Amino acid sequence: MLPDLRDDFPLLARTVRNGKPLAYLDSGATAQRPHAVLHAMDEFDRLHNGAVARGAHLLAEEATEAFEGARASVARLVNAASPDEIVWTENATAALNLVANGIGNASMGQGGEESARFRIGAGDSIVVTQAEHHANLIPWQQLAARTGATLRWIEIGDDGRHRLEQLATVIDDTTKIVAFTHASNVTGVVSDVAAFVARAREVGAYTVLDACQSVPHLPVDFQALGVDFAAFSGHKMLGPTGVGALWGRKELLDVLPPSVFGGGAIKVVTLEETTWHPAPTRFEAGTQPVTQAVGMGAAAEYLMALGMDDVATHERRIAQIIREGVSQMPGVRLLGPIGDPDADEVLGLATVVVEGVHTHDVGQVLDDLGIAVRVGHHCAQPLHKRFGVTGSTRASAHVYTTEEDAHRFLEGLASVREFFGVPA
Amino acid sequence: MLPDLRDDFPLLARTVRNGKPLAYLDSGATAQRPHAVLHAMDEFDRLHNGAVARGAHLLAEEATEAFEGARASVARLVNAASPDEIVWTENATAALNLVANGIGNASMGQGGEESARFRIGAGDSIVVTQAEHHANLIPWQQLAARTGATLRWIEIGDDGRHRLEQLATVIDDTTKIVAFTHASNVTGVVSDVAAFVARAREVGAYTVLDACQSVPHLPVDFQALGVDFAAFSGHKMLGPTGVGALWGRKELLDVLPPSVFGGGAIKVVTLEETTWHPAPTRFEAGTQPVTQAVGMGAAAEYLMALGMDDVATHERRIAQIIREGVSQMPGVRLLGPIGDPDADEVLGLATVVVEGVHTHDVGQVLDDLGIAVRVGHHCAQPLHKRFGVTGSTRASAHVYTTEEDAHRFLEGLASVREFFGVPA
Amino acid sequence: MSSLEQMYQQVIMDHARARHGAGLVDLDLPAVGESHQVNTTCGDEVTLRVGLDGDTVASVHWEGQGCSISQASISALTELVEGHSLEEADEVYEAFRALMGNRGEDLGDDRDDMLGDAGAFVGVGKYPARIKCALLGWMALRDAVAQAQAAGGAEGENDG
Amino acid sequence: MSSLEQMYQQVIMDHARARHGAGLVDLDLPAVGESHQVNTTCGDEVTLRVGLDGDTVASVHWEGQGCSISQASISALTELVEGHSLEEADEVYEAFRALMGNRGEDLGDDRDDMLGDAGAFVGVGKYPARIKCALLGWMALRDAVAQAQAAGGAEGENDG
Ligand SMILES: Cc1ncc(COP(=O)(O)O)c(C=O)c1O
Ligand SMILES: Cc1ncc(COP(=O)(O)O)c(C=O)c1O
Repeated sequence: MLPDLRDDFPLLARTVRNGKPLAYLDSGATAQRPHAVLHAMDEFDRLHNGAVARGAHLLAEEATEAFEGARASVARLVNAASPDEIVWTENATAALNLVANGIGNASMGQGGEESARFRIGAGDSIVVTQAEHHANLIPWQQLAARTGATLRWIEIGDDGRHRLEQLATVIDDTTKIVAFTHASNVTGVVSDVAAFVARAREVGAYTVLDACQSVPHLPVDFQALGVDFAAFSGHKMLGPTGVGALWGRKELLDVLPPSVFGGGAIKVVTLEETTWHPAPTRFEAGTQPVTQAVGMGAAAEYLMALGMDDVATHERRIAQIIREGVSQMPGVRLLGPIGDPDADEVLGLATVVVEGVHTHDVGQVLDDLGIAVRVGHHCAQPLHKRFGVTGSTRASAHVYTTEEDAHRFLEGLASVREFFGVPA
Repeated sequence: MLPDLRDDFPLLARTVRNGKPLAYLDSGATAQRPHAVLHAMDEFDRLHNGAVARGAHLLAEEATEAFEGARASVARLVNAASPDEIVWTENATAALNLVANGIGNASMGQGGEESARFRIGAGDSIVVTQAEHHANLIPWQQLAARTGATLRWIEIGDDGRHRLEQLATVIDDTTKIVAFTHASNVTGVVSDVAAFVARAREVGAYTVLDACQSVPHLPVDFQALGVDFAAFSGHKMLGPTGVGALWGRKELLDVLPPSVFGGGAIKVVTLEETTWHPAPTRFEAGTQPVTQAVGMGAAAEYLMALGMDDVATHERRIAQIIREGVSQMPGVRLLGPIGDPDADEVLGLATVVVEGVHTHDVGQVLDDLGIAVRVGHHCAQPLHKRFGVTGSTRASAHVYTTEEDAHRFLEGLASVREFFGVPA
Repeated sequence: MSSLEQMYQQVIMDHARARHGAGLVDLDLPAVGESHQVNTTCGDEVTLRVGLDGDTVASVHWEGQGCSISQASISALTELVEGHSLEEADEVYEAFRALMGNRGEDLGDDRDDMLGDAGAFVGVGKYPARIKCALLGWMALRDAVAQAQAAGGAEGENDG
Repeated sequence: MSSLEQMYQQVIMDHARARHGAGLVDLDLPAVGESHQVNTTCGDEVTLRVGLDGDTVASVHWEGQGCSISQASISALTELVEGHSLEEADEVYEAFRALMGNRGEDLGDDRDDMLGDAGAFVGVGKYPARIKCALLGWMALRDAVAQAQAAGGAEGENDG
């Protein structure tokens, strides 16, 4: 059980719209940051800021130590085999692009024989799912277009779950990459990673996991999951914006060609050619988001101190309240599993469509009550199309979300149709 | 004239190595941040953090306003025609890669006819200079390798200046891109941008300016300079790590294909295809470094309040002290112009080679005296090769650098050869 | 009246339901133009067809889906510009934009009268994220007029 | 003694000048290996050639350029391992690594004696950025030994 953590999060103390207390239910988009994270970054900037791995002076040493210490913290949170398996990126989107563009470059011959294992082309296929966030869809679309490979997808059933029976047919011997989300940012459904990995291994495809919504909310062990690459963001796991991470098996990262080039990533540079470092350095060209990495490290430590099992239990309880509440509300449709006994499988969020009221209008009424939710397609247009809607309203929780927040959301939502005079 | 600004920068108050006051002369690598910048970021995180351009709630509105306001501040600093000409990136390296990878994608047909103006291939040439930082060299090397174009370069004279007479021959009708630095991070020499631009225009080549070292230190007006694209970083201009910017002419940015794909950058997504937004949105996939953009905006405001003319004058004075001092020191070689009367042309830095003492050892002795400098090749290996050295020691100034810092550096440097027992 | 009530005034709710001009029809007019606009944050869209008769906006029809603000705004603009000159339509557009930028205050001059029902959108100006919704139809109108002028270009020039 | 003086002890300064083993020579030994290592932050490099005679490090020669710490360290290691068994060389390497990780303190056990002149590098442990300099030669040695063993593999296996 988590204690009430609101006091750890300065932003939650503020009021909105004529002094109303804030019920922040937009953590799925971006989370708030605890004092511990803000303090770690501020302290770094005030005392230890220097060029990482590049100076001979004390500040450079201290900055390097903080930066690499943060990498070790994040590695521990996701059980990487070593900190070197963690590559800092701008965000999860950049991490996923790093893999897709690296494979694209390998397919053009970059990295030579060493990187040949990543080559794909005409006749090959890349498999995604209908539930993907655009960040784990468009890079693969583009890679397919660039290499001549075919993009295929696993469909989503009415309950929001992957149609796992399609794994056996959609993934076949032509499949080189299977990219799928660990947990949907719309339905909250947690994927059956083992089923994906087992099938991908049968055909020798690499697996790329979008772990944006899992790492902040569930115990995650990438080694145990058995995937090859995984991406996640600082700002969703109580860390800052401006930083994310790619995890990958070291032996794969070491031979994946880079796609962003600059200082620090290369061993020797002449005007004619260049040789790369091993990972993670080969991917960390230019001045890294150092302060932000320190913040993400502090967030990892904060979450580990809470215990990810307790985090998951807490958010599951919030999810139950919200999901049960909305499923009993007339004129409100919940996207994803309804009244599921096996609530383990769903994140602490609920995404709904209110009959007769546009999601913008829903969000506006809730906002006026001090309840912050997300409206729109949540960067998952194919999934919305699958459900036959253009947009929806999402309430999503985090460690600081209280039962009161959940109840305020339910009350607010119940008032929406009346406000717009939609007949019951 | 700038007042003494040290009190604005909390880090400068700390002591190093047994209580010695800090002389921070590594600003060319990364600068320190004023209270104004730290405060802007902290306030954002504590009060206004929300998903930019994606929520219907008050926090999302406030965050969007802060984020776009920062864009306008940065646009003003460099005189962009509109804030839409500023694209946020992770750092300057990412900004330069954005242009190179976009041109690479256009060359493969992405963006169709609209982007055809950027296509390059066999028979075409890309021109850089021997003074480039790896960040403005390797992306072009890779683009050349990818497209079959040829990479050429303008050489550097003994005085560290570009051999401008080569512009007429090295840049010719085959040249599609001319990428060059505005100011060298090694010699401090400010390039003759007008000469480059005039020649590039004659042959119809695009110009890409590495403005990393100019924007933080000199008045810069991209429209007046007449270049097509320019890149710079937050952390060198008193802003945070984790953010940089690409400036480009709007009509070019609007048709340059993106190379990082994800949420927010696209108009319509189906599982089959995607249409892009105009700039800057098309390049800003995924959650942006929002807090860091706010910090970079605050840094731009801080610099504008000081006045960039005064900033340049201040740093020129520091440069004069250091450069004159080292040029009179026995056994010390200054890379770049020596005792130049026209000091306008040189940044506030001095890069030296101490005869008989390795740069690591130089840096260590200075560090022990509380003087922080940069040692190594400063990510400019070709230029070091040009000067026949593998490394050098750089002291670089910023708005907070005092004459005392400069004198401490000179005294420290003078003691180095003695410490290592190198005969005078 | 709360800010929320100011935004969703009865006039707006009525327009959102009435949807004047809704339904695309074939237009038998010298210059016809059509525009499709999407608000990408929410997926709202409108297809708007305009028919010009010389300098007069002879007909406006549209099809679309979106929030009450966007739908009501298209409905209100249809009423406002149909039968009026292009110049008047431009003036109304400028006034409407000014209202959106006025952070929830009336303009306080004769433009308020010019706006008619569209003046009821004053409350939207307090919510920056919603201004795009209110402007969606106007973007479509201006683009469609440009298309119509291009299509009817030959005659237009002769007239001039 | 300041930290700086602790780092640049006279022994180190002497080794930096003396450079034992400097200069590559052709080796007429059953198993010869060579390794080139670069410290990429500064461009320092070393090419080190090792000759094995059975389990004995019969000869170490090198060419390189770098800071006083890296040069002195290669010189010291040459003296330490030449004529000793591979097993002893490994032990010395492990002790040296332990010393580097000890933040400026002696190890306080019999490994200090084993390190001989290399014990003078104790002060480097206080400067994380310089540990790489001190280890550059050791990396080259270990790689060169591996190469030599691979090259002389056939005999090696028969001997075993
Ligand atoms: C001239 C120059 N160009 C490019 C860069 C790269 O900037 P960043 O590391 O912020 O991407 C630097 C800084 O290291 C620089 O000095
Ligand atoms: C499932 C999922 N994948 C990817 C992303 C993209 O993350 P970011 O915007 O931090 O790059 C998000 C967040 O928006 C997400 O929810």
